[in-house]
Amino acid sequence: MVKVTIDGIEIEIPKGTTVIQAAEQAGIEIPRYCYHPGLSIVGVCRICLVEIERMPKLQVACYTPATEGMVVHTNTEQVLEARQAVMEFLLVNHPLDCPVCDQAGECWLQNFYMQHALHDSRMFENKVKKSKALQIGPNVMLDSERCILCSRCVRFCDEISKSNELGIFNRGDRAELQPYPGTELDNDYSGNTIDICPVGALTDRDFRFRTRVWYLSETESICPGCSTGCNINVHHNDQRTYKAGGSRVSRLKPRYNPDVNEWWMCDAGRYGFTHVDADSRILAPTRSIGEEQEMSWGEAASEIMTKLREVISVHGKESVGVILSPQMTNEDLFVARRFFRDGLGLKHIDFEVAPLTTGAKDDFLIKADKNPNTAGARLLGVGARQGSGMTVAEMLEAARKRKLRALYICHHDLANGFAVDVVEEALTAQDLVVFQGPNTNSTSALAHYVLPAAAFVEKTGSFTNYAERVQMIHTAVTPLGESKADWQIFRSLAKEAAISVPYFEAEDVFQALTAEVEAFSGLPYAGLAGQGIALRDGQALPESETVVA
Amino acid sequence: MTESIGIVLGKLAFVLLFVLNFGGVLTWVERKQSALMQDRIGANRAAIFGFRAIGLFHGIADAVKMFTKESFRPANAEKFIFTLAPAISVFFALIGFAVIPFGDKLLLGGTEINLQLAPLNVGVLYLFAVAGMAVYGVVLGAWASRNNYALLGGLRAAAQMISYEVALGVSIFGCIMIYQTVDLQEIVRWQGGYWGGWLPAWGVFLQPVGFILFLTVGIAETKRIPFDAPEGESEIIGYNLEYSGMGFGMFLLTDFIETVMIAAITVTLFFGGWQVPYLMPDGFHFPWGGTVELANWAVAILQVVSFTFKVIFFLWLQMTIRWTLPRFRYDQIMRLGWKYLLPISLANIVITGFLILMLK
Amino acid sequence: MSKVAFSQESLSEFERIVAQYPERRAAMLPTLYLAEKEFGHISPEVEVYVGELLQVPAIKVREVLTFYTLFASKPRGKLHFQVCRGISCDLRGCTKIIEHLQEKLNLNSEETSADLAYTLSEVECLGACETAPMMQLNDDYHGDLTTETVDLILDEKK
Amino acid sequence: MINVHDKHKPLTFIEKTYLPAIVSGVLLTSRHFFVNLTRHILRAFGVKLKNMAAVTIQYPEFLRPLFPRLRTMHRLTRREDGTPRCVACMMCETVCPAKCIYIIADEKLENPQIEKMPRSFDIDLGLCVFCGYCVEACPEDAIRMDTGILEISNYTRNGMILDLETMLSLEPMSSRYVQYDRGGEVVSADYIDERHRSDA
Repeated sequence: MVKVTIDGIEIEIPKGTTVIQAAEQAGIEIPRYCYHPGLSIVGVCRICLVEIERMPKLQVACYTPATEGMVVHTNTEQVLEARQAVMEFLLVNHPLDCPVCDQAGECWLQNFYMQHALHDSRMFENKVKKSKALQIGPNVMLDSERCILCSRCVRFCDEISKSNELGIFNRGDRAELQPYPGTELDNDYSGNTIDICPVGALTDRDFRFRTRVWYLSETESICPGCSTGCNINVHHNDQRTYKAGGSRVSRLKPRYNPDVNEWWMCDAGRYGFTHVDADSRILAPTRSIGEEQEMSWGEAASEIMTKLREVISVHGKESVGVILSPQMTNEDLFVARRFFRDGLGLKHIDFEVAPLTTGAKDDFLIKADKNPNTAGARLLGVGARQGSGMTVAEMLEAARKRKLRALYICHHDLANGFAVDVVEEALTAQDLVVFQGPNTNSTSALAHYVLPAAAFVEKTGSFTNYAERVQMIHTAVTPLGESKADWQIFRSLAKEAAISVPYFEAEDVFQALTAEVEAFSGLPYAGLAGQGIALRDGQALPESETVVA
Repeated sequence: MTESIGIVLGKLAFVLLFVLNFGGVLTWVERKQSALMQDRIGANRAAIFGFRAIGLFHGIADAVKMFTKESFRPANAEKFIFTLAPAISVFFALIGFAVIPFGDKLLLGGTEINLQLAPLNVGVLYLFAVAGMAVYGVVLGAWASRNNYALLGGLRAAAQMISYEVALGVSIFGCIMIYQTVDLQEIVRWQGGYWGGWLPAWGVFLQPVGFILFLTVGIAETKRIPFDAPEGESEIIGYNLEYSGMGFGMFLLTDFIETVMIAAITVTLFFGGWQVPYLMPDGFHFPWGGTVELANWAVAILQVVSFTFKVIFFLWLQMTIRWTLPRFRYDQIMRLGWKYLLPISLANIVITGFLILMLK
Repeated sequence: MSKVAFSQESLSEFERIVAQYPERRAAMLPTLYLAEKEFGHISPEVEVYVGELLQVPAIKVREVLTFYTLFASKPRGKLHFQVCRGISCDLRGCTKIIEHLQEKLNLNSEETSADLAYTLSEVECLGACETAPMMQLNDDYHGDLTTETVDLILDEKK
Repeated sequence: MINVHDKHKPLTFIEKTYLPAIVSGVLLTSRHFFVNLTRHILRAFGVKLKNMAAVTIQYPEFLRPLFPRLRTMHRLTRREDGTPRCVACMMCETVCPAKCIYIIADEKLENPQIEKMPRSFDIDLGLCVFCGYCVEACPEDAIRMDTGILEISNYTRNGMILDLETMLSLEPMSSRYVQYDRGGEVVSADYIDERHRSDA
């Protein structure tokens, strides 16, 4: 440990810490462009110059290790002058096309200019023209004129994605960021280069011109794209709903969590939110026996329960299969368990559907299991492997033979896990098929009743990731149409069946869950927000336990 | 019964035409006079075949609009009273004219016609009674609307009109003490005399304070600016809030009829009514000695014309005041009525009585 | 992309160079010199090959290559005329020399003849002002040029 | 030090009767009435008078000249090639206190130097407060409020919405605005003379 003094604040830091990190711990922000905590240090942007006593010149805070007794000043006249000079150089050839730049509003060139520079341009020369609006990958647009050559993206491609697509070629004012000729920036994590770009050089093709960033609100959430459970912020547009064709969720951004995804997320997760505002969303409870007809929740609940009770009374409890989904939150699954298993006394409950094609995976963030809550479902014991009932495959087989008469399917498109004709034969042989989920799919097309469930951005709850870390999602936008969170749907069905589900908020469910389920016992609800809580110190589940076909 | 039904109907028609035409024309006068006072032109757009008639058609356009407009009634309104209230209002404003003399006697084919619709020997009391009823239309209309704002307006109207009713009565006691009669025709005839042989013995010279008090109170009774707290159409909203179409039109008309009424009473009590200076029943007898012989019918016509012009002058004066002064605040109205007008009226009676005793 | 490779001789030279540096990638510049000498210019294939030799991604080779202006990334003629246009040479009439060469070689500045015989380029001061006007022909300096001496050199080298 | 004087002096008894004030007020207004009445009558008989009887301008027939800074209906300016100058940066939309501007952006693929343009640009004049902040905020001089159009009315709420094409088609109407030369002299205002003919 070494003691350093930064702007009069004395702090003790481990040896080898750089000045910029030490300042951060002391609560002092030093401006930076090239420095990123997740990347190697290069010290090329020179904006982080600070004055260190007994050193003849200003030093870069990002590359200077803090040493015992060091006294640093980040706010002297000399430092401010140096920052202004650096800003002036950075802006020499910057096109200042902020009005059309998507980065405007979250641009560090703008921010530091407002904070530190505020000078008038002294340049009369024409600005150097470089390529603009260049599509360098499926997700990324490059504007070389705006680039300040901080090389964050280059280092990201070298060090994090290890795919080496980007380089800085030529020198002087002709130096230009380009992908290697003949390649494009198409690695699985390319979207992160947009996040780390401090200026508007790299912008998002998907987000391009949809709205302006200052119209967006931010809600903490968890990526539902795979079992990693990357921490994300949902950026949603509440104020100007007419923008971007009325889509409410504008983009997802990774949220720092040192134990899960650090600063990153994969492109599949980043752009995997389109289903939230898709046309395929189910808007109201629908009866699709004969002619399709929308109904109220009250009608739907009483009709479904009447039919379900009929099936149970004629054919017995063994004749009903419930297929839950690892896309549902712990709360949803717990209420489902309470309703179907404890309340109705059903035996055949499962959630795992092995996909026909194995999901892509790598050894960084992408997991083959594309569900966010497989571990949670398992811990809650709602699977056939944990209970004694039939697996989904067995249920479909039994359904085909009409041993099962009613199926309650949540979220799953069964065609992803089974041959189409198997599913069709099984479902058409049923007396009652209820589908519950946010979007229509080939399974919902065969259901007698379709119930709209809220999408992940529309509800509050918790997911348990592959390493059994419980993390929270929050309601970012109000549920579309009549849709409700899954547990609320189960609650209204339970009310019809006179089964007590005395929960009003997701928090109530979670409290009951921690009281009843051994694995979750003692989890504080308040502690889940932010980084989440690991159930058993981040040990991953053995791969063999997850069903990946 | 000295007059035939025909003659009574004739007089009735004359009085109604007189009053209603004045009421109608006042809507035009109000627009044009205010415009002239404010260096404007005033309403001049309504035209028939491109002929604009300096804006006179606006009154017709108003009438057409009010008759054809939906007469809206709020769902909770007291249906019967709500419909009746404007009629009450306009009715009591109109019947006051029954006792106003607009001329002396006209000899027509041997019949002596009293140019007064109802020769009532308690004319002044009748006027008080009628004026006292006028507030009912306003208050009933406001209450029947079942609208809090309208009701508040109605309450302001009731408070104002009842307060000023007292001062109204007291302010003319002085006149009556001098005239020694409450028959309006007699009052007018009393004013036919001359002081010092040349100054007409009009009430205004005998009772200047009484005249100012009466005019003030009279204007207050019409509920027009500066005493329009009950209506306050521009901002505070009044008793006629829920009225539209002709219901509203009748309230509007009431104000104008009352204006004519006040003008007529003022003329009758203080300006010699139909009297023309130096005009005797047989012609002019000037104080400097000249005489002009006139037939009885000519005298009658001169008297009616004289009365009309005096009324017109007071209409003009009321209009001028209405477009000159801003509105009094409610508390100012009350203070003025109770703390100034009433005591001064009472003092006026005492002083008048004292003077009468002294001069006898 | 045709596979390129160093000759045995160059390869041993490369091994000798790499051995001088603590890190393989530090030998980038000498290796690029070597490659330029061997292949005439550094084509994309050569970039990849050099990257393989130094165990770095080809893009890193390209970054270095484009940073230095004197590496040839395009084919260059057998005779490379680099006429100095520094201030001394300019005063002493390098413009005439350049025009003469352009005429003689039938080339514009910064062009290479189609048969890869000549390349003509104008360069900044080569540091031989005492012999201005001068030029560099491949690795040799020629000073005190006149159109006649240029013709002589040309004849000699043909 | 500030000297505070009580402006509300107590009224004298005569003043409290309001009569002197009422009389002087009535005299003032009556004088206007009679003077104007006389002038009107004289004019009706064709007598030319130096002073007008009324200051009224007969509005639809005669228009008042507008002052150069007056903000009227919005328009969008064009580039030399006729495309909108607007780059859909949404500054006006952001600054608008009435939230009456609705912009949806689009890519301007044919010109990467401009990159962005509005796909739709609507202003709801029913909400607009004519503050002119949009003009102030525009970095491209794309929106201006100099059309001289004041008569903005419609039978429907939707009719109050200005769209991109309409605003691009509007032209500045300089003739309705007073023009000054550098010395501040009025050099052009086509409507000022007509005002003198306006007396009806």
